[in-house]
Amino acid sequence: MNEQELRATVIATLKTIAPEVEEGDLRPDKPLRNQVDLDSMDWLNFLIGLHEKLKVDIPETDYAKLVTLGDVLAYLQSKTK
Amino acid sequence: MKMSYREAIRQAMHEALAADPRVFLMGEDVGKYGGAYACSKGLLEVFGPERIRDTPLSELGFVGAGIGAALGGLRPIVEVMTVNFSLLALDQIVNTAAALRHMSGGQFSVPLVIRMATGAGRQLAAQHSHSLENWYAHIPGIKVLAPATIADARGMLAPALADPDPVVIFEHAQLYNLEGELSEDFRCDITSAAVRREGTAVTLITYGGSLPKTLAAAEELAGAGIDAEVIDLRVLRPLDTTTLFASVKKTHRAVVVDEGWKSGSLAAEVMARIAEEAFFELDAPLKRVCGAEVPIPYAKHMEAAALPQAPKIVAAVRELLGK
Amino acid sequence: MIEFKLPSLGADMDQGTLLEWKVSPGDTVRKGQVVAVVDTSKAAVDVEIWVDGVVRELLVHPGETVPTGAVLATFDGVGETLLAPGATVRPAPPPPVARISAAHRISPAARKHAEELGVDIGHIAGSGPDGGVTVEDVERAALAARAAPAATAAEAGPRRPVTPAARKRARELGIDIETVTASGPGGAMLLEDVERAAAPATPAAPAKDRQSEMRRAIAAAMSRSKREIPHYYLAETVPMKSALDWLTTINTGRPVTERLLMAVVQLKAVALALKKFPEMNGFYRDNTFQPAAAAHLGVAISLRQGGLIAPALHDVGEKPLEQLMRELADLVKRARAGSLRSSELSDPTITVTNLGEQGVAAVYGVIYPPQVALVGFGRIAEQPWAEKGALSVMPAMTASLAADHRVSDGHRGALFLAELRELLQQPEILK
Amino acid sequence: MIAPPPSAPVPWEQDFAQKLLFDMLRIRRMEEKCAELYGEQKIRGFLHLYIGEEACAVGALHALEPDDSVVATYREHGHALVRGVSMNSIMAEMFGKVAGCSRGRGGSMHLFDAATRFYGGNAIVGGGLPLAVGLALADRMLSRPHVTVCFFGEGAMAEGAFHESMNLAALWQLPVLFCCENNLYAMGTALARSEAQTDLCAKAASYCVPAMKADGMDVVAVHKATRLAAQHVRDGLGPFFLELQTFRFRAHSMFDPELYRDKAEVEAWKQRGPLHTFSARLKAEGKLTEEAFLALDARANAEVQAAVAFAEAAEWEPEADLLKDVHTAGAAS
Repeated sequence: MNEQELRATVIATLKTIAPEVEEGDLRPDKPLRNQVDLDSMDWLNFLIGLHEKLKVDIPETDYAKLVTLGDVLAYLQSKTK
Repeated sequence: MKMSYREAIRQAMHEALAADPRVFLMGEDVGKYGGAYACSKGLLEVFGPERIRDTPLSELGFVGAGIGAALGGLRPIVEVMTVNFSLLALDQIVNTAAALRHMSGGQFSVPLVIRMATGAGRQLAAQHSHSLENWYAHIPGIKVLAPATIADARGMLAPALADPDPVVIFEHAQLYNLEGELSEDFRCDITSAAVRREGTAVTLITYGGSLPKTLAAAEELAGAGIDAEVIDLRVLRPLDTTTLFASVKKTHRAVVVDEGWKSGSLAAEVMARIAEEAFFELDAPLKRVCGAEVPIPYAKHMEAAALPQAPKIVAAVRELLGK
Repeated sequence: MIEFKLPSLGADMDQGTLLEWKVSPGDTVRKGQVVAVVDTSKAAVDVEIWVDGVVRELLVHPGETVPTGAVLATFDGVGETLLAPGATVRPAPPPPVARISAAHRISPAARKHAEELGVDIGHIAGSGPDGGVTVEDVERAALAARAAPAATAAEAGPRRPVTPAARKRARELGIDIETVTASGPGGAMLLEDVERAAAPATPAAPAKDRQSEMRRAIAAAMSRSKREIPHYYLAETVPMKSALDWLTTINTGRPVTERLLMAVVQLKAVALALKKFPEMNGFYRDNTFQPAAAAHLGVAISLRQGGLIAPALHDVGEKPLEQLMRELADLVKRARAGSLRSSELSDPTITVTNLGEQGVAAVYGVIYPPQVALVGFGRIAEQPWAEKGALSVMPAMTASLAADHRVSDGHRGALFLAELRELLQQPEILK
Repeated sequence: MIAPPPSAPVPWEQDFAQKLLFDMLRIRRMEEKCAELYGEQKIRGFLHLYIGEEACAVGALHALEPDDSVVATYREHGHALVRGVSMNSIMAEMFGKVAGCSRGRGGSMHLFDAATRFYGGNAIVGGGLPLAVGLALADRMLSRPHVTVCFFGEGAMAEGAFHESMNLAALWQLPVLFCCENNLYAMGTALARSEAQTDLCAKAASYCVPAMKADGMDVVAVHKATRLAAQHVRDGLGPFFLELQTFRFRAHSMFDPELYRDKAEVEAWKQRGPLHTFSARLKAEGKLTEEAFLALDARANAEVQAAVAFAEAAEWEPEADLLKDVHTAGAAS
């Protein structure tokens, strides 16, 4: 899966949780949870969405690595090679 | 004990005739024929033709005679087949029965009970379908009752006969076939209205034949989350305004259901009383659902369109609440 | 074959009891012949048959009561041609309603809809293909009818339509009618409008959409709570290291779909604590406290477009964490989709709010009447921790309690929070 | 009391005689069909049938002019039919259809037809009598040579309306033909149990109104008597009282178990039925063959079938017309 498709999938999954999100507004380098109002339930549902779409497992210990959108994309890129 | 409204009336008369020799029943076809609505079936065989008297078709005549007999110390029950025929006897009721006590300076009393069927619903067309309880409820000097349940049909006659002044009892023709349980304690007063269903959002006020339709409307409204209180007037003169005002204080809204024609109807009187004495409790205009102002037509769907029906009551309440 | 039905023998007759058959199967009968005797509410009546024929089968037996129109017996026509055409089986008459004259055709759906809305179909112009009246026509007529009073009210000139009850209440509460927004039908100002205006500083939202309706409901509840419930507030700092570690070990090895959130651990702890402190769990009505039999926790859920709702998670103290997690996830989804059951809104016996995730240290909430307590959880964050003279870094959280002083006192409140703190440090009990 | 003219032999040609017979057959078949339709709940409300009394309406109404006025009671199907109201519109009215002679609003007891000056049925016993007096008063004041005939049962004679109407008509010498169809039973009460004076002609005499009694089961007798009475009234000699002694073969109405008269009495009168006595006499006098009778009967039955089909197919009145005609259109309501 190339980078373009990965990014589109992540954004689509995020929009199922927070429909009001506009792709253009998302800055890849700022913490995601500051830009989008996601409580712990939303965050868990976001991970579940990625797991179902990309068939990738994200252990809880890795949560700390996934702060910005860029982190998430890089992490998933490595996991889906 | 399960019985019909008609059977309850019959038992009440049987008990009255047995209890007091002064009591006798008079009217068209009450004896041999057993009553136009079969309410006096079998009484002739038990009490004989002297006390179960068939009359010719002379309503003015035998109602006047009933008044005279009451004056003479008897306790007559006069059956005028329907309110439609009572129009021929209205003069005797208004100008003699109702007025005599006052007119004579308190010397005479007329302990007379007049029973008559009323209302529409059986396609009997204009001349046989009137609801004129309001004409009688207008007359000072008489009491007017409207038994709408089996218990009231059974319980109201005794206090009516005991009353020293004339009492007119209206039995809606559609209620005769009503079936139901009669509890032991059917003894009742003839002064108060009854709350047939508790509620908080609106007070539905009705009487006689319209009670079943009003209760059905209340059930339908409950389904839509509107909790309606239903009041059965029971006594059309004098009106039990205490019960009415208490309910309006609680719900702040009132809809009156009355089969009679709207202009000058009993509904108009109930609304006037509420407006006069519970005005500041009102959170919405008073509303009523009455018969269309037309001679009742024969065709089934036209008659139904002319009469109050449950859907019309529900619609009136919804409009009142803006829901 | 001819069906012989119980005829209506009078205006007042709905049913009849068969007393006696005058014929038996195989007999031939002539038009006008009495074939049965039926008892009505009045007397026994002879019943004639209106066709020549032969008795085939008697379906109803003496003593049975049947409604008018019920088939009593079947006959065979004798030489069908002898009978005048159309005299045999009579087609059922079409229901009267369906045969309105061509000029006034109306669809059954429209007729039913009209009856529901109490609209007189006679006065509706049909826009349907054949000039018939459609459901839309009825809708339009209903709206026009409903709007009509508004028009007249408006035309009533400057005098605002205020109901007597509203005017009286405004006098009692010292409210100036001019400042009150009317919400009643036809623009009338109602009792509730005045009462809402009386509530401190929460202007009623004029818009009628769901959002403002929820805002008005929250405003009314919160105002009433502040007006009627004497709140007292307590807070306690809870070390969360053991709970966090326990949760991480539980979640490792579990697929993401089965992982547990700290929220359910906290909810379970509250539910178990309530078992020892029943005066925090119940309703205050008609000046008396009614303790609740079970712990139905109202979970405060924020909605994306704003607003807050606290539907109930039932019997939290009796369920394993996995079940609570599934139920919580479903509750949040439905809350945000607006498809909660009415019981879920009315059942909570206490409310728990978890604003901590949005980065708030502590939260002191307003109790939801008629409940009598509210527990708040702040953010879990690392902070310096001194214990037995030694300094360390401890992930900790502030747990707070708002309670109704009519029902419980600060002393009992403090013991409740202490119990909560102990439970949160032994997560295995919360399993 | 004036003696009625002798009835035998039938003094008219075959055509007129068969016309009278045919009209009686039309009434009989129509009323039989109504009883059946009531059982099927096509006709509702109250229904009072004229079976057995056909000779009265046929005999009497054939003695009147088209511009005369007719007032009847709730047992008026036969009168309306003979007077010229179509069987289609009568049947449609009983079905409650808008094509009925009263737009479906009246039903069985309220048939009206302005064209034939048929001022209708009336459900109130005696209710039509004062009306007839008024119609006659108008004819008299506008000097129109018309007669107003009002039909009523002997039960009406217990109502004040009868006595007040007789007195007014006699006092003002009004052109009213009081036609009493005495069927011996007022609803459930036999005559003897409702009237002190059972000689109805004597009652009429007490108002100085000439009276005559005729056999209501014999169409010839009724027709002859009515011709005499109508001439008297038309000549301005004041009102006339005609008592037609008859018998209704069926119950008072569809809901009357007839406890008050026994089956034997009914059967006895049936032997004197107007239809078969008159057809027997016509056959005996060579003015009718069996085939001709069957043909007349078949025509009558066909007319009934057509009327039922017409009524079934006719439309219902639209609910929107509920309030129409409460007042005259255009007048300030």
